[in-house]
Amino acid sequence: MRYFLCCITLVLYTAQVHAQQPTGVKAEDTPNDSGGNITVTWDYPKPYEGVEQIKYTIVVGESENGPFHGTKFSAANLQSSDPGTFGYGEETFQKLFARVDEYTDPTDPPKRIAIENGKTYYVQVIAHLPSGESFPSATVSAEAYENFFNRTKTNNFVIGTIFSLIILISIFLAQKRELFIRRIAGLEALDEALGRATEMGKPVLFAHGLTSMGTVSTIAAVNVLSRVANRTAEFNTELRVANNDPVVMAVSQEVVKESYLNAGRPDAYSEDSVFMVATEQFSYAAALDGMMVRDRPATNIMMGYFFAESLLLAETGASIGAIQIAGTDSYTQLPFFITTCDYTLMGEELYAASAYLSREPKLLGSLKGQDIGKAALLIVMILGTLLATLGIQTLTHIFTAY
Amino acid sequence: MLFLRRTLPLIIAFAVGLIGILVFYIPHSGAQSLEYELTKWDRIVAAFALALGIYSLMRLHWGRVRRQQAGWAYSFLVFVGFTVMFIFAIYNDGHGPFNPQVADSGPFVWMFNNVQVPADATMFSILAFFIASAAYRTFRARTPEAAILLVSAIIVMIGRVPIGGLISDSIPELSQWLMAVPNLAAKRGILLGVSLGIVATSLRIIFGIERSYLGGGEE
Amino acid sequence: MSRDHIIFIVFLFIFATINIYLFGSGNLSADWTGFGTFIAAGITLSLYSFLYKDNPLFKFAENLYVGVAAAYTLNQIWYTVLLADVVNPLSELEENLSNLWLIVPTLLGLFMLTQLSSAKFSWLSRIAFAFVVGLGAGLAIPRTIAANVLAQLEPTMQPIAATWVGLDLFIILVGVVTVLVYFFYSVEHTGPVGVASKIGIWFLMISFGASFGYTIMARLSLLIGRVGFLLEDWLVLPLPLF
Amino acid sequence: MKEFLLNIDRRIIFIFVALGVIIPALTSFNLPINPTPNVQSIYDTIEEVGKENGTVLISFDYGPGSMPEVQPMALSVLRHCFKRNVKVVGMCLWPQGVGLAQQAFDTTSKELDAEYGSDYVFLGFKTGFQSVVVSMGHDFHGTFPQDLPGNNTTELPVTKNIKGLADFDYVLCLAAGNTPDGIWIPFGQERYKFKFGLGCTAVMAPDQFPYLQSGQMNGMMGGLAGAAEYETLVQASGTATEGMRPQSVVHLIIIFFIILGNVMYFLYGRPKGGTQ
Repeated sequence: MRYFLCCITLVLYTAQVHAQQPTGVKAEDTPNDSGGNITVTWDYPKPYEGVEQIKYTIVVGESENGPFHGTKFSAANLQSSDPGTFGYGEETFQKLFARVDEYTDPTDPPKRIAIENGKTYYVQVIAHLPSGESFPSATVSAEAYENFFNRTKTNNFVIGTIFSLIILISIFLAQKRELFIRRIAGLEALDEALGRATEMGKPVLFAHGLTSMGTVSTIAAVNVLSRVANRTAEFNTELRVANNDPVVMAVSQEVVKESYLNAGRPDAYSEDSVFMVATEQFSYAAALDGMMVRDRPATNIMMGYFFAESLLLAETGASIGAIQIAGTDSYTQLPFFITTCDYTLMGEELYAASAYLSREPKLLGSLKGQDIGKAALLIVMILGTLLATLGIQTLTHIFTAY
Repeated sequence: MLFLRRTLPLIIAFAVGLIGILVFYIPHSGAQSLEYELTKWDRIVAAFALALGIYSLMRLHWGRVRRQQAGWAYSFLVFVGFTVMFIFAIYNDGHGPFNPQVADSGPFVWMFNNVQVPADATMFSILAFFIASAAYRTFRARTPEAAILLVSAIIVMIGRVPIGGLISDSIPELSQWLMAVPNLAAKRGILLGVSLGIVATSLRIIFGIERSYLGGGEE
Repeated sequence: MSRDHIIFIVFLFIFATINIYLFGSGNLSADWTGFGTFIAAGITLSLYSFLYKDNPLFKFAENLYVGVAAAYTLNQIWYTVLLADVVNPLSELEENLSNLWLIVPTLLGLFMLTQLSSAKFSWLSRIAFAFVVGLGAGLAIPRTIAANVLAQLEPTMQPIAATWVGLDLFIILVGVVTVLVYFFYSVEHTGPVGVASKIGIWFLMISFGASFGYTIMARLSLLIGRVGFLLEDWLVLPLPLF
Repeated sequence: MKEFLLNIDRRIIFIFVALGVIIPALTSFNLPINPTPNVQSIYDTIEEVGKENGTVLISFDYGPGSMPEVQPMALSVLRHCFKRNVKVVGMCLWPQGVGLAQQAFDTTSKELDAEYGSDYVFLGFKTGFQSVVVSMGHDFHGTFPQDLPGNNTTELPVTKNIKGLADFDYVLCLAAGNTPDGIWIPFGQERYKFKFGLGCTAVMAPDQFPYLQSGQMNGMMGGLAGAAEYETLVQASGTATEGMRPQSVVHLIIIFFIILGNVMYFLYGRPKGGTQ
């Protein structure tokens, strides 16, 4: 009888040991990094009371039989907390993982030794119960090495590549044939405003933004200017172009001159109609305001990238009763233009107008390519939300930044 | 010569651009060191670029002084400000230009605190007045769209300051909702569009389709 | 003498009187600190004279500031970048020969400065610009996709439920989609597309309204900051008075 | 009357604004300031970092042009950090930020006896925006070999154990431009996933909401109101809290003008010139 009891205790004890010992332990190189790091994974123990109180430590040794040294890692986490590495499978809720990049050699003083690439390390996971007992797992081995591709960025890579191809192909196609761009309401408003200046026999004022010639906004503004100059040449209306950057002024002079030539009225162009106002922000605004009050242009056109001076310009323009058309990709200034101008080209519309007017393949193709990109995003978002609402998160997971 | 002037820059832009993209996906330490080294170079070149900006500003004003254009005296003032500050910068509160900067005392800091700070801080505050005047004279609900804009602006303006909460608890809540739902949606839409635009422009630069940054036209 | 001249002289007179009082009464100390406050107040008021009209006093302060600010930036470039990262490491070559690599970016930087030189050398600047712009473009592409596209898509594609939170998510989805439709140039804005783009405009307008309100708030805050300086630091008023 | 209202000189309106700011600044009436969740979460994060004795990186990316809005945030955050023994590393992506950051460090360190080197370090300015952030991620000591006064960062107690951006417990950007959404998030947070908070001008604030919802940013203080909320949380009333009185009054004045202007617009139609 005593023998029997003893046996039962023994069996129970081993069962207990098995229950507490970390199982399913695996160690392997941490993926998606430059090496020097090992990921250890093991099973989340079968649920019982106090399971959350188990603490784990990981020990590392250079030979299978030890000695093993302690490591420092932040708390063991469920794999589901790192879907970029472990995915979204059911099993990620039943596995724990920790990453180890160094161990402590218990010399005096203790030395921290980094995990080296290409060297085999032996790893044990030790479970510590609240009672103070510890249960080491079986020993497993792993080697850290450098990775050549970050798999968590796969979606980024694929999307980037596809979108790049779309843009490049669209630009290529734009050189071969005409691509359709919808009419841009702002340009019609522009024509109307120019027409009104002609009726009233008053000048048209075109004010550039503050950025230099290299920026997209200024290039777009110059393209719009060329259209404006074409019209004013045709209608025989006086055009004045205000600048604050000498390079932009030189380019604008060329553009206006060419437009007047094309319209067959080179005589009507005078160099002085494209002029420098001031270089400093507020001086520019103040001088232009003064000019507006004196000359009372019938139409004000403000194109390009504006800063805080937008308000000073547009306010004065509105107070002299001019028709105002603005276009800017400076989103902080847009509200001021919208409330003070008769028509405003908002953000990308300025680029679109520029592409529409210049017919330059690189601009048109790029615009078209971006349109395709936007359409794709639209479809993904609608479909993704629909699926997510039905409980299928796949699409959402594909389009997540890890 | 044409190779050096035109082709070489395009090759360089293509090469570093492609490296810049690829190292993002390659965790190998070789690629990462390359990224570190290139960004280190870029930081130093960027310092020269900033200096170039200052140089060209000074050159512009110098041209006005030399040609005695209208208002050249103001351009001269730019030089006065620059020279005084520059001398203090070299003086470095007695330590000279080859020791670390003294950032908490000396004439340079005095100039910053008493000339640059009040001037810069005042400049944009002037707009407060013009906004009030524009509010009265020109911020008009010319279209239904502009009306929505103004209403949303008014709600946000009351809701974001303590007085909104005094009038009614629901005003700050409504203003917070406007910011965190419809405003967020529109800003995200804009952001997505702009991001695609940034990617497209960057690609055009890397593939040599966009060359305006090189200046001097197409040659 | 025009009205503007009289106003100008009266303004100067008042400003001088106040300062004489402030220094005399010891409210402003007769040292560099007090003198600094006096200068700062002078500059602040000169700039505010723009409210009356654009005038030489305003232009004086504005242009002086432009020069000072340029030299300030130059100072920062020299001490923390050029001196610390280029000159010092290159002068310590014996200790660390790998610093020799720094010659490459330094040369690139010097190339950049040729942009404003004669046409003979200015092409060198193109190499430097190609490096900076090319690298910037390359670094930007994957990171923009990650941080501004993917990271923005994922929170948009969330399950919609019949709760307030779910409703908000739905509104956000509608907003994002319709705003994108508004900035879509390959289809005419008629029919359903027209309706969607119209809704998109409403969203844009609410958001522009929010920006508008916040911008007004910002400008007013700056004014409050300056008025605080004038009242407390310059006039040394014990605030609040009442 | 109609003519008078339509042709009112803008300088009369200017006087209204000036009085709207000056009178409330001279008087004292209390307005309740209720911290919004976005500001609260920055406060909470710094509290948490304080419990772990952690390190915060603060990037001062603003200039004097937005000082009245952002400087109070810098002061309150630094006070909060020094009170909770949070170590602070300061840096600037904008050159003009150096002088203002220095001022903020000087003021708060004197108040709370924070010691340079062991409680805080100021690195100064580096050119290159995104390149600074990318290289800081790889090698902090390589990017900033020395702090502003010229000490080696490998030797200063605050910075000696920081290898890269990932070692900061919190990154807080105080900004007046596009450095948070244009630089810190895509070039830093995207990769190292550090907690990121923002204090910014009111102009920028509405643009940040997409990042708040996506979790790329864990908190935001927007404009003077945001600064006042933080001052309330750290229980140190400062210029921002004081500023809320004039701010409230002028907002009402501006709203009144907008409504009056629009009423007249609908009554009398658009101006046909003549006003100035």
